[in-house]
Amino acid sequence: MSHRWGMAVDLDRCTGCSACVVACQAENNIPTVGEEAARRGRTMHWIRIERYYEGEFPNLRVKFQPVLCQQCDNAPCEPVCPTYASYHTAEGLNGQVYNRCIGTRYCANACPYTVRTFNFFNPVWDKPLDLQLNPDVSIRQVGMMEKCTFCVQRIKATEIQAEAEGRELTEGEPTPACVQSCAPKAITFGDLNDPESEVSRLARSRRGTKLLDELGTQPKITYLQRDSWDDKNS
Amino acid sequence: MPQNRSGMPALVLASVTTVILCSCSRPRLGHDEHTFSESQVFTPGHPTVIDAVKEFVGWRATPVQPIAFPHSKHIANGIACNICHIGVDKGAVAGIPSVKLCMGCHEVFATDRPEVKKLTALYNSGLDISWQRVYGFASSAHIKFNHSPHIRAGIDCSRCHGDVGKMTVAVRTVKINMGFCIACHRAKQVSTDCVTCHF
Amino acid sequence: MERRDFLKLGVLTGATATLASCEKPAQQLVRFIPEEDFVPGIATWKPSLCTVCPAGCGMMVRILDGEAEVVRNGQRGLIKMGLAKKLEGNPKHPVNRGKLCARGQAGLQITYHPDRVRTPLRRSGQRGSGVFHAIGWDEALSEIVVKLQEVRSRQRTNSIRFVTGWVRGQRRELINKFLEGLGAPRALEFEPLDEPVLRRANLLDFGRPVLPSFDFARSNYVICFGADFLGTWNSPVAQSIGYGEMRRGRPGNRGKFVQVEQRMSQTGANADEWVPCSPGTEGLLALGLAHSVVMEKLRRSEQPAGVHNRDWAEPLTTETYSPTEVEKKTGVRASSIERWAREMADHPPAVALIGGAALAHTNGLFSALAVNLLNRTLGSVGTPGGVFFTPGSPAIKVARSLSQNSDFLSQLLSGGFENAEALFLYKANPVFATPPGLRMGEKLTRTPFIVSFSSFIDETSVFADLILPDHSPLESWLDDVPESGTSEAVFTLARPVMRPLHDTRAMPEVVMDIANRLGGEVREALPWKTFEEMLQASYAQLARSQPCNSTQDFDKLWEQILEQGGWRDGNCQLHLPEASASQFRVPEFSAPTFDGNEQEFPFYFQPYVSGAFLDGSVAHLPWMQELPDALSTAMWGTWLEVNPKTAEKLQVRQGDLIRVRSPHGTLEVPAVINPGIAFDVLAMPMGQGHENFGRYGSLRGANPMRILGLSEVREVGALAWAATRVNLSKVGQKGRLVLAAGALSEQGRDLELR
Amino acid sequence: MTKTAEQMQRDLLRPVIETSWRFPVAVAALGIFVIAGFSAWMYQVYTGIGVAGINRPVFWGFYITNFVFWIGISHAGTLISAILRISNATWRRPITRCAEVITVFALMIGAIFPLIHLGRSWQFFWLAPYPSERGLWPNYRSPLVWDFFAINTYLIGSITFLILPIIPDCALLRDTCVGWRRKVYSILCLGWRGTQRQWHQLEAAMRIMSVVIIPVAVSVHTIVSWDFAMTPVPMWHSTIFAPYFVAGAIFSGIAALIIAMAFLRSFLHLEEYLNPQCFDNLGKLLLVMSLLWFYFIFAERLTTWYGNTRSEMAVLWLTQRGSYRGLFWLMLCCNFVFPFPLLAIKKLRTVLGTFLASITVVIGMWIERYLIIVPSLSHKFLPYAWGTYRPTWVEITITAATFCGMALLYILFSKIVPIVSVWELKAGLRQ
Repeated sequence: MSHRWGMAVDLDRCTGCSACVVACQAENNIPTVGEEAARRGRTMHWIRIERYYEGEFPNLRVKFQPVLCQQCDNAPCEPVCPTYASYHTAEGLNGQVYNRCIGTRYCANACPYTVRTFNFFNPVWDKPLDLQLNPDVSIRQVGMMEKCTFCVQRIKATEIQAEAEGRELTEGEPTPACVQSCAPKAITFGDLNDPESEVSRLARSRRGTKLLDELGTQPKITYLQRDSWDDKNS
Repeated sequence: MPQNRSGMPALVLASVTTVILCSCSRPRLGHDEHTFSESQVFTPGHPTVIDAVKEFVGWRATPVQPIAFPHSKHIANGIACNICHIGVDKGAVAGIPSVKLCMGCHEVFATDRPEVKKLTALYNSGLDISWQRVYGFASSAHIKFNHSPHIRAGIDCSRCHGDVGKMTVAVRTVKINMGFCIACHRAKQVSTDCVTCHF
Repeated sequence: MERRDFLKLGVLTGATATLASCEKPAQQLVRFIPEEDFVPGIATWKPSLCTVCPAGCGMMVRILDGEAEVVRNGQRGLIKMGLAKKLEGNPKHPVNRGKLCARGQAGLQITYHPDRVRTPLRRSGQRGSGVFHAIGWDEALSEIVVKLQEVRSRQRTNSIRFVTGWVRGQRRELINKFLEGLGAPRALEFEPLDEPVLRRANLLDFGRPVLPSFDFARSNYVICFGADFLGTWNSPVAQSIGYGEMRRGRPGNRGKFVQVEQRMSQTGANADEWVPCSPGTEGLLALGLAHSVVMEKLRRSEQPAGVHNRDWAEPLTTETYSPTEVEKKTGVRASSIERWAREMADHPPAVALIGGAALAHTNGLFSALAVNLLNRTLGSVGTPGGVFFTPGSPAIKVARSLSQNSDFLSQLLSGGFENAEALFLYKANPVFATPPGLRMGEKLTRTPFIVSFSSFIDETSVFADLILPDHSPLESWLDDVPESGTSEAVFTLARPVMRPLHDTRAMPEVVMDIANRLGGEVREALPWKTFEEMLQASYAQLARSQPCNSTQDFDKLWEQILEQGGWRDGNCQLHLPEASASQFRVPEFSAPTFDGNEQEFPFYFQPYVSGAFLDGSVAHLPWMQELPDALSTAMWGTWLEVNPKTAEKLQVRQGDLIRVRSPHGTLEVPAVINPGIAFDVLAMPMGQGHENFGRYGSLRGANPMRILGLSEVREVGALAWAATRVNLSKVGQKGRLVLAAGALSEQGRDLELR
Repeated sequence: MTKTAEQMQRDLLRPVIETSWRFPVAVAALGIFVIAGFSAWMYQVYTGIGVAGINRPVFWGFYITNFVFWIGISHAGTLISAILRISNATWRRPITRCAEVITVFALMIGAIFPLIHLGRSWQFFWLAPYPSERGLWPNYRSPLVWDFFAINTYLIGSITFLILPIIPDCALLRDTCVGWRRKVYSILCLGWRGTQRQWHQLEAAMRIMSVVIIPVAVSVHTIVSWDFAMTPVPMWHSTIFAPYFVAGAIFSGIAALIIAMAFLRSFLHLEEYLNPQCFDNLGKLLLVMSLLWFYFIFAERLTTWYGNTRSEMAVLWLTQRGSYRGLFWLMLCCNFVFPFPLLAIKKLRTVLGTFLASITVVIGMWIERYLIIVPSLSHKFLPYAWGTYRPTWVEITITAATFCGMALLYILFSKIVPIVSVWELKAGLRQ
């Protein structure tokens, strides 16, 4: 049975602690760009915690919303790429083939979530910081678009492992770095093709919403909204 | 994939760029772990412009090994590939053995041979052999090749590496480009999804 | 002819001719024989423990073979070695259960930091000039030995001082033994993240000076006074796990969370109700709540839980703590106080906690005691869903928590720590993290001999005569005993997960070496060759000790402990000494006092522990510098948070450089408009403004400590770091401010900020 | 016209045969800028696209603005001259060639920008379909690939359209000139003898081309507009874009033509040929396009405002009263407020008047392209990811260089070929 990887983010559990951001950075060889580039808005994080204020002091509410590639079923980034660098993989992910990318940046414009990051220069690590780089993930070069891959290297590794042991993947594997690191368990990852999986269950939740659903991109990430305490208790 | 970037315009642009830039060639660090530069930073960029051009047209220097290692002899003596390339059936990397492994046998065997003497000398001075890559992909190919599934699928080593068993020093006989991989994957009806290898 | 060959030809004839000039032949490095065996490309996970903050989480480290540039007997070369690639939580560890916070994961960069001290250094320039030169270990050690012998000969060993950061477990034992052996006073501890006030309160109320743990997973109502318990406070990972369960772990039952603070912290941002009260009145509010809770329960004529005799509760019921009275002082509406009390009574178990700025006022102790009392009234002390203390285990004799009488800061405040002959510094950076009033720099300049074990040249180690770089945590033997965050006794133990990259030595072994060279009592005090031996010796008690013993065969036990990254003592259950009524007196409210008069300095200045840098100890890590702050989304600098209305009044715009002046100094920082801060409060994150902290951390932003006064928390002698008043003026230019967020609100009504 | 065919021929061939001191000076001056621009590009290729001001979320900036702008300019000639040829307007005769030349060069320059803007320019040829052992082809669903084909078609078409009517004039030059020029032109004129049959073939070819080129021209800017309209970006994803862009293109094209003519007129002393009447007629055309353009932007803005979707309103207000308001109102003035009186009032519709109007229009249209691209990208759907854009010296240099490049090419061309078609004027005389 083929997999359809999906994710559910429970905004009621998310505390905005940013552990996922660093986990992703460590796992996927995401470079730091330095103060000047950061000011230009050229940070490379694949996942970001969006913070929105609602209301005014002192009646103020804050919304933390982790935003990463939504792995849309109907992705605007895919048709616009002239070289198929951005394409739909067999398992329904929005693949990004770095070596095929010529850097038109068209996909990034088309992406309504602005989750695609671009290598404006060759990334640089001061030695020996390069020893921390993960050999399972390729190091992108100047002029290439990149984005969240749902830790495809982990998916592949577990699939190969399972195949070697001649078994099916079990619930809870593979686990992307962000999911692994999330202390309040706000992020759940799994196979949407399996109706019993945790992620499918959450995707059916009454709190479930899709980010910018009105655009019809059919994201594979479900956001579970937090509802106020008072409507449930007392 | 460096090979087969066709089209004269490409070549023209490349050469023009290089010609222009040779004057202002800023030293960049090689990403290849075998090269070493004084620079204190690491980047996937090409060390020099000419490296970029070479890779662009898929032109690789033939490696010169520090020790003339005779594969044929070892195979003939019934030493299977995965005895030295231990990783090949376990994971992604086949691995190139360190001098330690060599000395495992050569402390006693064939100690009189000149190459083995070299080996021993190296070992005694606490140094390892700096083997040069024969096969392997350019970093800009962004390929994450994994040996073990291929071994499990019963692909013979020689399919991609030539009949090393008959060679002395391993030389590149098979042109491994994407066409080569795809052809086999198609024939065997296994996934040709880009993300199978590129991520 | 194939196309490719044709291209080659083209280049050969065309390009290369012109290019031959700029081809640099790739220089070969020698390769050393690998010191370890591994299957190439196969990752292994090794247990270790996180030393970034005092929470004491367990880690799993992903190890893969790679090629590192190292120096072996004077020669630079490459070596294949196992390298740590990623840090994750240890699923078996009861504190963090497989999770790890952002800072903990970034701890990886400490090992690989380009500005790590790679060899022993001796100062060659002026004190604090930062001019050092490399020396050999022998040379360095003999120099220390000579110095110590000289001091010993003059009978001045009592003036040898050892200042450490938070250090628990056998390292601490070792340091104490060393000092005892020398006849020097016990080590002083300097930990800006510590909560001495809370320890004191818990000592008074529960007879133990330790930080509390919370069972959020089972509580239905949490009210928190100022503690950023989901971000940086106490044991954030453990607390976050509990919080997640409290919110959504129990179908159909979502716990409520109320946060009381003047500046909305990352934790406060998650609250169902976020309430500012006037600074320093948190305790009063707690008493007000306790009052209402008791009244509520009395009204329902039910025995207030955990109240055995009513007389101690009597003083609570007086008018002084009635909501209306409390409203006058705290500025929190009486109606909401009553409502919360009702809700808490309706939805037990409810728990209260306090920390951060709330305890950093001059009346911090009162506030802490008040919150303890509230918990007491709620009947949530030592009960499920309430507050409890992580039990100690008799199995291993080991230092668990920072002790009261050895707090370095209180010593400094009380004018102690003068005329030290020799000073050892380990994991402490007091020069950075103390107010200027303490003249830490001068004191160090006057100290004749300073040895630092720091891995980096920071504000403090820059004063050292000798820097003896310690291994990075990943390169060393580690043991720890988490003080809070778990319901069972835990001993975390880990062996090095990778070989040292540089010419460094483990601090314990250096100390042992010194002791050995000194000879005499010191040598007897530290009979071991290596730290590993010492650890084994201490864990040998485990095999012997009957109550918590799992297996007799020590070696097996030892291997098993190392393989699972520690050992948990299941037999030691939670036990909380039942506090007698007399201990539970209702604390007397004393108004907080502030440094600087109200007219000249109209604003309360509130530093807070930065989510990325904590007290500043991880400000040198690029990942942390580029991590957008949870609320301001700022990177690579510091900022001052101003309420929009206040900013409007002063015509301060986002990013304007502003001058903050206190009676003790001024800072210039860019302004961040923060809707979540009281009108009369200015908040600023700690951790930046390093003069000396590697290429990423140095000369960035400003350090709020620089303008703090020396007011103390009454009856504790700790620094009241939230008790300073400031004023603010525009400099008239833009500051260095980098924001990740393009807009404040989801509607994006406001124009872009960047 | 009072002039005889001989005088006419002399006047028109003079610029080709005689060289004044102005020529080398102009060429040198412009050449320097062009070289500067090229080196700036090479610097970008070497150091990385990041030397440009683009960022997240504004991934497209000056380069794409210039691309759209120049492709727009290219609609001057071919389209106009084709229409005029078909409608057989006699006043077209002196201006058709200036127009067609603009088309070809503007198109060439415009087509370079997508390459300059690529993150990895050296891989640009992956846009083209060619067989490789990988079995990989371009993604035909991508508007960028449509561009690739549309622009190439248009380029080939307009080059043919330019060259055909040049042949007789080359023959004329061959006959008049001596020495090396004679040799050169005898090659260039492709063995033109001026036989009845050749004239017929030429006429026939021109008739066909005039008809064929029009849909091609329209298609090109339509597809350029679809680069934007096909993506879900606020204010981009609109049906009005195709006609809006085409109209804008013709608008800016005519303006460019008028400017070019004004210069030629004064520098090459062609007052009698590029006479006020041409300017007057073109002025009228420009007026119509100005009104049309205003109608389009009005319609676009009004519908957006009525639609009142959050994301689109963000962009609308950003341009109209946000940080881009200055540019927005300047654009409106340049494209409508200034030119309208200059063109509407007969007294003002002089050579100078139309010239000034055209200058403002060209500026205005460049700003319009900029305002279409940048604000929409800087304010996409998630406010957290909003950003801003500032160009760097690299982008500015390259942009400036292309304008100089245009002028340079134009000058060089008018040095080789009479910029006013001699035989067509003669033909006009005969009637």
